[in-house]
Amino acid sequence: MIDGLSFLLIGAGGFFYLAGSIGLLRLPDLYSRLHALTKADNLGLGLLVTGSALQLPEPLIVFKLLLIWLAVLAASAASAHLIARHARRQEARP
Amino acid sequence: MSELLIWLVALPLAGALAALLLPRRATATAIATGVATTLAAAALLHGVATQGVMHYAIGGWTGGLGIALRADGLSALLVLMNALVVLAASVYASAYFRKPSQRARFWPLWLLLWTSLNALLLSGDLFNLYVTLELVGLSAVALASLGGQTAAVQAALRYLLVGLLGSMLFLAGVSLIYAAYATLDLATLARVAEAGPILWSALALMSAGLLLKTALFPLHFWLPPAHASAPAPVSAVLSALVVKAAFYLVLRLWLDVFPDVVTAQAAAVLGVLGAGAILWGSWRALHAERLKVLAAYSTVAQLGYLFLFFPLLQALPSDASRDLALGGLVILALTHGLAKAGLFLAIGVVQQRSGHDTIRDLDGTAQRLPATTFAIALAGVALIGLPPSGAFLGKWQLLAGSFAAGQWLWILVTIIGSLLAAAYIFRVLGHAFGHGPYPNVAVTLAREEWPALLLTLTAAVVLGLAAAPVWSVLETRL
Amino acid sequence: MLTAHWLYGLTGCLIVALGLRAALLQTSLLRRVVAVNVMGTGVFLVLIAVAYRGPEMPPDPVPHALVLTGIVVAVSATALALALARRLNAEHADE
Amino acid sequence: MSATSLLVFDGLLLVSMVSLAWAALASTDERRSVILFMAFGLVVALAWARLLAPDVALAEAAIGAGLAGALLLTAGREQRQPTPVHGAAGVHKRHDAPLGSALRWAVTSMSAALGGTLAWALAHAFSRGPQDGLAQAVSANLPDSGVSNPVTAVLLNFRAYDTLLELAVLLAAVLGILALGRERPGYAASGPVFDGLVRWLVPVLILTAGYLLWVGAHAPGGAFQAGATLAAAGVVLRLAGRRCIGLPQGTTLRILMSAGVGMFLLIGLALLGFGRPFLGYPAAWAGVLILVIESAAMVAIAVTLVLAFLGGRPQPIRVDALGRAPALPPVAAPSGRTREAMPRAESATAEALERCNEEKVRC
Repeated sequence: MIDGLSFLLIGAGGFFYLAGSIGLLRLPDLYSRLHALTKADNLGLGLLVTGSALQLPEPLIVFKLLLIWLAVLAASAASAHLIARHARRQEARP
Repeated sequence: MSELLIWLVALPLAGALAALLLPRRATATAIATGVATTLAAAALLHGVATQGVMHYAIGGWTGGLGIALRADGLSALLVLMNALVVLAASVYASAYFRKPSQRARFWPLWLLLWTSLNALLLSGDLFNLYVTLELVGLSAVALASLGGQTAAVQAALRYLLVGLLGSMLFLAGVSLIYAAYATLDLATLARVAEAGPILWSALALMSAGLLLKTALFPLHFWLPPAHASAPAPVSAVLSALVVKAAFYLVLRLWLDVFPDVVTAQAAAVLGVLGAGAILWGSWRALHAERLKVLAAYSTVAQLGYLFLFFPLLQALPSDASRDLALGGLVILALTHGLAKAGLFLAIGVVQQRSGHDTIRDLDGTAQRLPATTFAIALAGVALIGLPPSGAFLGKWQLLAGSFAAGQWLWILVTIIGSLLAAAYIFRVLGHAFGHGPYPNVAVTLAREEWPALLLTLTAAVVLGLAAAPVWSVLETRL
Repeated sequence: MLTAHWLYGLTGCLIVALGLRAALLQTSLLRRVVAVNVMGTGVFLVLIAVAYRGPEMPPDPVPHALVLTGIVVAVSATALALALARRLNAEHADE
Repeated sequence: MSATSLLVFDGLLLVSMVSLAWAALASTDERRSVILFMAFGLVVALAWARLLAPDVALAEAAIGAGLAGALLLTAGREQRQPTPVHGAAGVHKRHDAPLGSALRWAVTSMSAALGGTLAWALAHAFSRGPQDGLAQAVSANLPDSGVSNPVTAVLLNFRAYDTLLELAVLLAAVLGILALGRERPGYAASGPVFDGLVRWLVPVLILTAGYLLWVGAHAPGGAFQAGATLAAAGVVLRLAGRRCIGLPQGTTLRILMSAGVGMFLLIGLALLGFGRPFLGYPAAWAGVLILVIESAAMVAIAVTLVLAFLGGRPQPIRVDALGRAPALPPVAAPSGRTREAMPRAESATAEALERCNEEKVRC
């Protein structure tokens, strides 16, 4: 039961990563690429973390995984913001 | 007694920290450190001469787990030469760098370089040698760029990249050795080493890296700009000691650690490259426009002589004739170290006093700076290899060894090289003794002129006349 | 599973060759520094592969320590190289 | 994990490693090449973890990919500033003309020969069967080393002399950098989002550094990883546009820079004075002595790496004339809260950071 659930979650996470990567490669401009990347990766990582958390014996390691997810969320949000802002400014002065 | 080994590293390192933390007293600290380290170096040579090879296991860890320091006759002689050269150059540097800010930047790096040279000469561990090589490289680069002119910074940058490449190749060889023998200790390796693909490749990689660092022709391209554009005391140490440190390591690996791995063909390659270095370096020195460039190319040539000994040592049976040849090699290296350091210091005096070092415009130098011109002449005696210099004995052994081994090519190269050296030295002296409108004086600037004079005097006279102990000290081998 | 150290070790050799080639051929300083760093990583890969003893045995810690030292040395050299380059740049800008 | 899936993982890792290395080296755009190099570093860190070398993985991620990448990126950014035609690219070759194809071939085949030689010899070494290495000697002497992480034992006890010289290498590099000129101009102040992240990240980084230092005695971590993390905090602050990042001036700075080498030397020579070998710690004291050395080394490494990132002598910030600072801004609160949890070495840095935050407000 638990194995099946975590299999599903990890599989879904993998799917989001794949979608994000395809989006990064295929989408036309920087903003939609950023969108694809951060959205898909954050969700994908969340699913992966939840899926692997179900397999772990110790709550401490689960906590560590959660921390990793939070750190990645914060970092990717901030860096996406920086990249987008930089791109906007570049556009402003052609 | 064996604690001397660690003191020879710890003293200059402590001096470097003290000079860094007390910038106002940096010069005094450095000179005091210099005297103490020189005394330790002399004690080391005395100890090795009387008691044989010295060992020191750092941290008390033995059996390859820790790092061992070792000193035999060869390393003790080179440590002492380092000490004499650095001490003399320090006295000169205390007058050369005039601004307090320059001194504050110079002394810590200078003592770090000395630390690294001693650490390299005394190390008995392959990976530790890699670290010391990097320390030598980085502190030498930082010192070479101290002048701050574009040419110096550019040359230092190239020097750094070449050095890095060299140490990476060396480290690749070290990894191979660890993969096969699971030890880094040189003494253990010397016992277990067997000729085969692993050690051939490892030795080839390590030697390639070291030859790059010691600037053997045709890998010498980085040396002349770096040595010619550094501040004078730094040039002296770079040319006299730093390239020789890498050379020492080649010698150590080929002769003592992996003697059975080395083949006659490999040694012949080194000999041919050495011959190329002698001819090309001397030729370029003859055509140099500036004194410092001349001295730098002369270093390329003089290193060539040292490599001529490799095919001889390989060919000669290991008996007295081989020991004689090895002694000749060492005494040639010592003479060159002292003479070249003295030459660069003397050039520094000329450069600072006349504002340039263009050979064509040196007329009158002998009148204005007689002691310095005399030092240049003495260095010339040593570089050409005239008696009674140490180089004469060294070249004599080179010729004798070539006769004994039947390798005639080296004799021809040595003769041509010496003639070219005579030509480039007399070209300089010819200009320097030309008349200019200056009054006659003797020593004009004590602190600046004496170091060069003493170094070259040692090289050209003392070492040649008192060379016998060198051979007896060299008998203590790892 | 003793194939892992073969795989990683030989890849290390390949990376050494790639880095060396680029270090000799590159004309831009920055990429030359990158190339030397890549070459160094190749050497480190060889060392770590040598240390690996399969999934059951603990690896040999000595090469790990050597690589740690090597990484720090490499970053020091990189920093010095970039500072020298910056000085050159500044001088060109002043002209 | 089964053997096959591990092999698939190995294959993916190796292919991405080689292709990233190739892409980083072949790219004609400097910035792209640096970014690819950083990605390469991260994949390499994975490889270290895969080969059971977590200490190295941490160091690679923090130093190899992180700080080296930051250094290279900043350098690349400067070289993009309007410089004359014979600018940075002219350092080695006066013109960027493609090299002769003959030379290209010669260099390529030489590198291939060298790599081939290395591989050939390595294959010979591997086929001799697994060597015992020094692993046994290390584990036999581990109880006397004062720590239980074998890598830390090698770095700070058995081969401590290497580490001492390595710290000297760092010192030489930073002295060379300081001699070359002043720090590079700071960055423009960043927007609220990045600033928000920084406020949150810097205390976490400092805390992480303390943790890594402490944990290094028995688990992956240690002075180098901790120092690099601490330096990362300084670099992040700098990137966020703050002029003041907790670095002291003058003598204090020089003391911090030389703290690692100094502490090592002091302890080594003191032991010599007590009749022990140089750096031969008595077993009972080894743990404490190693922690003391590591704390000093961490500070020195962090300061050195930050100075390397600044690229020159830090310039004084002229705000002291204003007298006492106003009340602590909310920025400093997190680092204040974490301070109890931190080992001694960090509290000084955290204090410096707080002072800085105060100054930031006044700036």
